[in-house]
Amino acid sequence: MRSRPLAAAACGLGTLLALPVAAAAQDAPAATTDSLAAQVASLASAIDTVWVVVAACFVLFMQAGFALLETGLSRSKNAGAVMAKILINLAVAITMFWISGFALAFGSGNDFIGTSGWFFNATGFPAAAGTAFASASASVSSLFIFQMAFCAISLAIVFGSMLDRTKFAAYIAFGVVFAGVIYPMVAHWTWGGGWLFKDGFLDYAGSSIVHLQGALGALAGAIILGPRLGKFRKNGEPVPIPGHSIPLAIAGVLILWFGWMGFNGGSSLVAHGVDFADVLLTTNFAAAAGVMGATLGSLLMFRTIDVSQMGNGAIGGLVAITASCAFVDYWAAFVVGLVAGLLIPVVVVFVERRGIDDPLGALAAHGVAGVWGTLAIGLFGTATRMDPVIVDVVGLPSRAGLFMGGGFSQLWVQFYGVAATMAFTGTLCAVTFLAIKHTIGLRVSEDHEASGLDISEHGMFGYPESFIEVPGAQPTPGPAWGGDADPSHAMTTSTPATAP
Amino acid sequence: MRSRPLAAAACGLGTLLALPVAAAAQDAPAATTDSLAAQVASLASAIDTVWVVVAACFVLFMQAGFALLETGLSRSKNAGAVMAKILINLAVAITMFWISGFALAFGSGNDFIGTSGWFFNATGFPAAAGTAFASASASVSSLFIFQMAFCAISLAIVFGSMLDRTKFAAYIAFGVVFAGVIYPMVAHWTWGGGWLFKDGFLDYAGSSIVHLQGALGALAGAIILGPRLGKFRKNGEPVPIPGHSIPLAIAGVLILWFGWMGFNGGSSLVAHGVDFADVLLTTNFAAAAGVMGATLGSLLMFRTIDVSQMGNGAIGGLVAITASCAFVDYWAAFVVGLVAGLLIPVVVVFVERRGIDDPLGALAAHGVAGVWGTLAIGLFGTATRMDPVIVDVVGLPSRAGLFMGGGFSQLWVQFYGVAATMAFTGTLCAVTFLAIKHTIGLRVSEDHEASGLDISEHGMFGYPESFIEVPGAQPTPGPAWGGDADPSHAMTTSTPATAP
Amino acid sequence: MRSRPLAAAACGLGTLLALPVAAAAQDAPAATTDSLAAQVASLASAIDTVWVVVAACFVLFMQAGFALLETGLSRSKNAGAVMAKILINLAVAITMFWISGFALAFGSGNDFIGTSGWFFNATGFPAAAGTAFASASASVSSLFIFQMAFCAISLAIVFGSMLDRTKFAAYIAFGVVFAGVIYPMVAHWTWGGGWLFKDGFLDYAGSSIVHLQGALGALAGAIILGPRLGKFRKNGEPVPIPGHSIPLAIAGVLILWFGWMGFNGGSSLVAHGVDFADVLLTTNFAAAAGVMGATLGSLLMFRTIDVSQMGNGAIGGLVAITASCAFVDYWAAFVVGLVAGLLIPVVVVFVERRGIDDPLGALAAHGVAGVWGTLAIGLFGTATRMDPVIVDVVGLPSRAGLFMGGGFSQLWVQFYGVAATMAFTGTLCAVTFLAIKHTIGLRVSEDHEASGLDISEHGMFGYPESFIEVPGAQPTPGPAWGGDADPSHAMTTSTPATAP
Amino acid sequence: MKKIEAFIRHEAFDAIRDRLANMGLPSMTVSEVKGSGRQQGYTESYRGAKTTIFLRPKLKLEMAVDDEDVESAVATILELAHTGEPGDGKILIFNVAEAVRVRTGERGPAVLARHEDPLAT
Amino acid sequence: MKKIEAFIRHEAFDAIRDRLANMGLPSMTVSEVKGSGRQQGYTESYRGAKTTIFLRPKLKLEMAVDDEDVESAVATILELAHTGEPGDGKILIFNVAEAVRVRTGERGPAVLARHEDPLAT
Amino acid sequence: MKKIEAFIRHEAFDAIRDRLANMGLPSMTVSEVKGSGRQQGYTESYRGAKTTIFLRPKLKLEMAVDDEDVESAVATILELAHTGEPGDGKILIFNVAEAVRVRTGERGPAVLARHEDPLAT
Ligand SMILES: Nc1ncnc2c1ncn2[C@@H]1O[C@H](COP(=O)(O)OP(=O)(O)O)[C@@H](O)[C@H]1O
Ligand SMILES: Nc1ncnc2c1ncn2[C@@H]1O[C@H](COP(=O)(O)OP(=O)(O)O)[C@@H](O)[C@H]1O
Ligand SMILES: Nc1ncnc2c1ncn2[C@@H]1O[C@H](COP(=O)(O)OP(=O)(O)O)[C@@H](O)[C@H]1O
Repeated sequence: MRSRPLAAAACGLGTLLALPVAAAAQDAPAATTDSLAAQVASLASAIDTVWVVVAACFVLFMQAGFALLETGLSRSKNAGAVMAKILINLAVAITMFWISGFALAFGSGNDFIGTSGWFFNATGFPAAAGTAFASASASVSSLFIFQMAFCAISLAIVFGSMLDRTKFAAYIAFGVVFAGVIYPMVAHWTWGGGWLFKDGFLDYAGSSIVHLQGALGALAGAIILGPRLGKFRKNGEPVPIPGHSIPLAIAGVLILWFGWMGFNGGSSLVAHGVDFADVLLTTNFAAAAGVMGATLGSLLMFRTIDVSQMGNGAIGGLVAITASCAFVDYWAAFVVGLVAGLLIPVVVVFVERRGIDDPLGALAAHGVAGVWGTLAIGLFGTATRMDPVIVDVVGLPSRAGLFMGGGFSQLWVQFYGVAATMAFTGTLCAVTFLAIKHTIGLRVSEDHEASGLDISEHGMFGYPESFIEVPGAQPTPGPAWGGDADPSHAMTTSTPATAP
Repeated sequence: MRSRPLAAAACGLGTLLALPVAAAAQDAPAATTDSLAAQVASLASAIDTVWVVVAACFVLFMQAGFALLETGLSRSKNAGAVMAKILINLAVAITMFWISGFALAFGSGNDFIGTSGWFFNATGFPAAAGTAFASASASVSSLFIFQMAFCAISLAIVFGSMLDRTKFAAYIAFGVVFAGVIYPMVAHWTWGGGWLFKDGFLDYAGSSIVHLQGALGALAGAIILGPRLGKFRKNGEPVPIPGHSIPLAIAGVLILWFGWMGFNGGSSLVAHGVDFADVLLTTNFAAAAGVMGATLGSLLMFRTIDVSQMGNGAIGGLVAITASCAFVDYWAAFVVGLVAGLLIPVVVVFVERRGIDDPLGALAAHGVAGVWGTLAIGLFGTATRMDPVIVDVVGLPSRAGLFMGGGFSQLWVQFYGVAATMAFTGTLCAVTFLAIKHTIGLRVSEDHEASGLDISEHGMFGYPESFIEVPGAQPTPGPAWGGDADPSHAMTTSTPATAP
Repeated sequence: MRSRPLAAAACGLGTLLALPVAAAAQDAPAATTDSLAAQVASLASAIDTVWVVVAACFVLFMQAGFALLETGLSRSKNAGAVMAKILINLAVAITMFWISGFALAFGSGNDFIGTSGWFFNATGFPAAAGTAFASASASVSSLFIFQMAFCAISLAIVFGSMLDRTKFAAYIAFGVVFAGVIYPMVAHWTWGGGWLFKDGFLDYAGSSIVHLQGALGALAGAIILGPRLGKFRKNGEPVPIPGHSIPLAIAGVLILWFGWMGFNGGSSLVAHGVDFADVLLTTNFAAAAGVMGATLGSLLMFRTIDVSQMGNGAIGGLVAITASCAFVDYWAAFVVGLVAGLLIPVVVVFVERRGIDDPLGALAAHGVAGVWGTLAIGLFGTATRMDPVIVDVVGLPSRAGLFMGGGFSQLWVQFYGVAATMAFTGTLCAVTFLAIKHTIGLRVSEDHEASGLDISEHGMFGYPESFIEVPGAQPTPGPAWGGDADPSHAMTTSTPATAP
Repeated sequence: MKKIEAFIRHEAFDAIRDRLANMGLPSMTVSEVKGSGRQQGYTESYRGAKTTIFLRPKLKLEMAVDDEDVESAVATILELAHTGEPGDGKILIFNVAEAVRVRTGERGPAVLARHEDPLAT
Repeated sequence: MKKIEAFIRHEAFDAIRDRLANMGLPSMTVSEVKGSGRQQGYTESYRGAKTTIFLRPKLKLEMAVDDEDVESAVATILELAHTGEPGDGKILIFNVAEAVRVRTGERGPAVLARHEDPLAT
Repeated sequence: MKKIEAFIRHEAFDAIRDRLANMGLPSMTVSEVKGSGRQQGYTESYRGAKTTIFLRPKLKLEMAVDDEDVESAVATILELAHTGEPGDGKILIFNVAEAVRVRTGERGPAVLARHEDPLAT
């Protein structure tokens, strides 16, 4: 051991893992094709796992994006409460996905629901024990992390339309139901091999499964909560409440954009034997087009280039391409994103006209863009790109989108898939929010809302120095600001006063 | 299907990709060396692709770094406009690199320009179809993403010196030309196998191709725009306009530092058969030395430890090592970074003395550091590290840097490579900006500048609560702040008043 | 060359690396099992390296997390100084780990200290030259980067308790000693194959090696510095000094959470032949439980849901599971995190009652949670998970945690490992800080503290517009805000005035 | 000429400003201040450390008016700022020795006269 | 009725407020201002460009009191705001023509009278 | 003794402060206020929802001066704050009943006297 401390380091750090490949390469008497084949399969699994894990981390990081986006678009008296919400929601989503979510979504069961594998009991997953899955693709643990991060994203979307007025306890209660039951069931229908999967419904990375579901929760929540105090004038005219920090909000959008590379890119779940990187092209083209679409739309509708709408345009483009990124050509991806971007300001205004107060624009960016993106497969999907799933996996005859000469069949499946999701998730979310409203309460009191959630729910402002006295917050100019450059602290020379 | 829902999940999510490797390992009658060799090649490609994709994502994330750095160093009345700029520039860069950039840079053509592969038409790339490239290395899609992210970075650098006074429309117009034409042409000269490549010019990850080009745009723009109102006193003395948030600016620097791991690290374009991670050592040593150099330089020149200069020091060190990270030893990397850091305050002062107003310090951190880093290969490059390119790929005789006993030959190539880039890019950028100035206009009106770009170009401040009334922005202290702990909301106990 | 520009691009960018695998797959006369075995080993190394490098980048990115967390929890008059501290500390840590840290920690030597490999001289590492290490696992460069990032994290933790009052020069002086000597020695004991390693002490990713060491520095520093002016009333009662930005602080926590995926996940140091992703489940479960624990603890102790405590809960859960993530079951991970979260408010109050001023709560989140997490292996470790290290690598008999029926033996080792770390690191840090105090000085003058470190040490505020006049900072409303929509700039229509 | 200084709640301002502008008195200046008074303090808590804060955000409204407009302005403020809860604030009235309009250099009561300025409504 | 305006250092405020509240004079308004005076300016530096700043953060304390309380309030402020260094500030006293309590509509000196209000201490 | 209150544009302040300091009147206090007046409002827009804002950022300059300095100070402000556009602001002048220097406890006009203080220029 003395002479090989680095290897020891590896061991100490890394539970010293059998290293069959390396061993074979060195001291095995002779490499046989069989032993090599086993090693190659192990490496294939490793590379898939690395990609899925990295992608999962990117998706997890999107929580920081949502945190900044939402805090930026809330008022500064509620800025801390948003961060508390993100933390507790992430905690609840992780816990519930472990307890029941993964089992309901990916456990074996029937066409509607999985029924095995509670508490991520891997023995509950026959597939996981199957050699094909275990040796050929990413490890089940990595898949769990990836799916867990998706579930947490869907939950994070919900509360974007509920900022500035929701009770802390409601986040927990809703999160338990949504992440533990609602989201996984719909995920099972498609990604868990359920009825939509068998019908050939396509949603590559979750335009409808992740984003539309989140937006439906947001819609139900925003309606049941009602608008923020002062959001509408007596005549119903909306009052601008523009949040407190566009820089933080758009930094959030850029983090989301980055995270989406894992969101869409990682949804291949494999890294070898397929050009998994290609979906990042469609993803970026749609995001770029979304920004352009929202810029143009904002200019036409509002006669101003609304920065928050530009950010929503990026998100809208990304949401829209999420379902279709693997199924459409580059130009179509650009169109999908552009339309999503153009829709953003239209939907934002429409929603506000209906008296619904959605501070984030989640209904436009995640809801309508999610629907549009899911349907877009039925319009722009190409047979070349769809066949590997529709034909080879599901076993249906080849199809293409309407505009690609494929008729209405795929569009119809996409349509009723979306409709079923809207009916199911919308109803359950509304019921859940109503139940919360009539038990622990959904909305803070008017006093608390006026005071801000930070001080009323958390005892302290998110920007304390703005609102309360903080000892020493105001720099008291003593000689340090003036001319007494103290020669004794060489490294910390204060600026000499120049006053004559 | 019933019994294997997880596998189904993989399918549903992932377009169910043929999985040749795994299949071979399980049920193939017998693995032959030929089938294994094919699988190994496929895995080699996969691992290269994973690394390039991850690196590309890191580089894409650098946009968030620039966004925060630039917004932090602009005044708060313009903070939202900076974010709008980042979004639209990223959208334009992605779109133009797709339309023409990749073709001009990497399409086949002549020594000066590529002429095939518009709209990323992969059949336009003979090389992509070649077996060596396709099977041995990262997928062409992943290379596109990586290069696209580089192009977007170069464009982002341009506007750092143009903050606080540039028209929104000008970002679009310049972006179209720069990302669609200027940047890719210079990239072609070296990375596209053009004339500089054949001369043995070395720029590993783009000190001159990415950073210097961006800085040349910044220089042209800053000169043609002129300084911000109030930047210089009548006697020419500069007035400090220190931006509005050092925390955001330095958070941006740290994001850039992180992203640079992908920038330099991913520029290997392969992950197997080579110690691609080694460039991350030189990269980090130079960044660390850059911070130290700028700290020292700032202390010596300004008698104060200017935080923004420290951040610029990190960037300067990173920019300088970008060209040379694969060609110099660790100690030399440290020297390269240290010199870059020391240069920062000198150049910042020099630029300001010339009456050029560069709020970000882009001319120092990306321009001069980029030149220095490119030349440094000619000083510190070692034959051991350069031979794999100079000898094995380009086919020239072995060389080394001046201080490594190699004479002036490499330094000379580096010099005229930089000079050509400066002449070409500087001229074209200046022409483009002048054209914009005399058509749609480059600079906002004085009124708009005084009002701030946020309200004048975007109708709303980036920090609305700071400048306008936002309904409910001021927390109105009702009983929620006082003693009425409402016992009904258990989770949301407000803090009890202690007033007697 | 003409017809293959893309390949050329790869070359130009990437030092054109021998590509043995690909070559073999194409034009080798016939693939032999031997050549294939070599290729497979090379791929195995590549995939491990990719994972370790990506994980190292994530860990490096945690610096941005600490930067935001610390600046958010300091007062705005010191916000810029925090960023300067992060930059200089990162620079010092990288430099010192290169000079001496890696050699002391991982060089060959004795049970207490490594003595070879100064300046990362790879020939100083026999192990690195050994075929097993070199061919089977990640490249030594990638391991260096990973370990370097760890060292920088440990140093970053130190100053969290020293915010708002420490001299800039002290960061450098302490950093040199800590990153260059103290941290690596303790790392050597376990990860470098030293005496603790041989005793079977387990610390997977550094609960005690990284976090506890940092916290011990923080403790020594906070005691020797004394509390901030105004932190305690004359009667010893603490005064709340809640920092200036909870949004930035919690954004920092979310970045740390993300980075921890690399911190714990990458500590496998291999990606193939082992389910390295599994530790991310325990890691996330503990983090989620940490948030819940701190939320509950804060509610019980303070009757308010303190957002900063929730963030500390996440960190505490992550710190605690860092040692044990590979050795405990999922439920146990949840318990470990929950307890860590519950401990946070208790420890925070305890520390404050002792008159110690720890603005960040580092003593709770990194110190106590680090101790708890390290001991938890002795309570919850399972033989199945521990055997691969304890039995296969260290060569000791199988063991399990106390609650898993394994008796006290592992708990005892964990205990004296922690105790030794506390004694050694605590003492050396205290000596170092005392030495600094009595030479260059540790704390700024009262005047400087009252003025804020930004203006006194850096000549400029971190939020300049808040405290000093910045030319043009106040938007001066001219016609741009009013009715003069200038029809000439189509893209930049200002909002038309509606005043009648 | 008199100057009215009113310390009021934020919520009251919009209505006051509108009504006064309609009365031809759009000219005024407001600033953010913190007030202490009969209104109860509130408690903040950070990591268990508690502090009672007596200062609360208020608006200070300053308007110089001609003598004849004082009572109507005060009545308007009184009406619209009144909630009946502690914290409603106070109105102080001062004599103005002289008033000057910077734009024109005019002096005296004319400077403060009511004006039906369409722009200002 | 008089109004006291005091321009003081931030550090002095807490003690002044406490003492005055104990004297039955808790009602006051403070605002953040920047002052120029005999106190020396300071120099900021950004990338080598230097500027001397003459304005320094101060607190402005405004309190309207009954005539009989003026001297004791001024004495309190004088005692507690005094450091002897330049920058201690100034106190100005004005006549108040009228005072109104918004909550009740009361007018005159009663509005400003000392009160032993437990809530306000 | 008089107190001058001037509501002016931000841009005007630096020149005014310099000139007054040169005249031996460096002592003053400024604060950020929002003003409503004859100057036109502006429209903000967020996601299509529009609001017209009547308040605009202004500086409030307060300086207590000895009677003999009032006119020269007012003239200086008038000259340098004047642009001729609406929004130039107003100057109000009040009688000061008493003035106290906190540093010394001095009272009366001496406290406000002009002084050629080198430090303050
Ligand atoms: N005497 C005073 N001097 C200055 N400001 C005062 C005075 N009295 C009240 N205020 C201001 O009015 C606000 C409300 O006063 P408060 O005493 O709560 O109202 P009320 O008179 O109805 O009890 C205070 O916060 C303070 O800003
Ligand atoms: N004549 C004045 N008018 C208005 N404010 C003043 C006046 N004199 C002093 N101040 C305020 O008091 C603060 C301290 O004044 P300074 O002149 O430094 O004190 P001193 O009178 O002790 O020399 C100034 O920053 C300013 O805010
Ligand atoms: N009567 C007043 N009382 C208080 N502040 C006033 C008054 N008149 C003007 N102001 C202040 O002066 C600023 C400019 O006033 P404005 O009416 O636009 O100028 P003008 O008198 O030249 O028309 C206003 O924004 C406000 O802050």
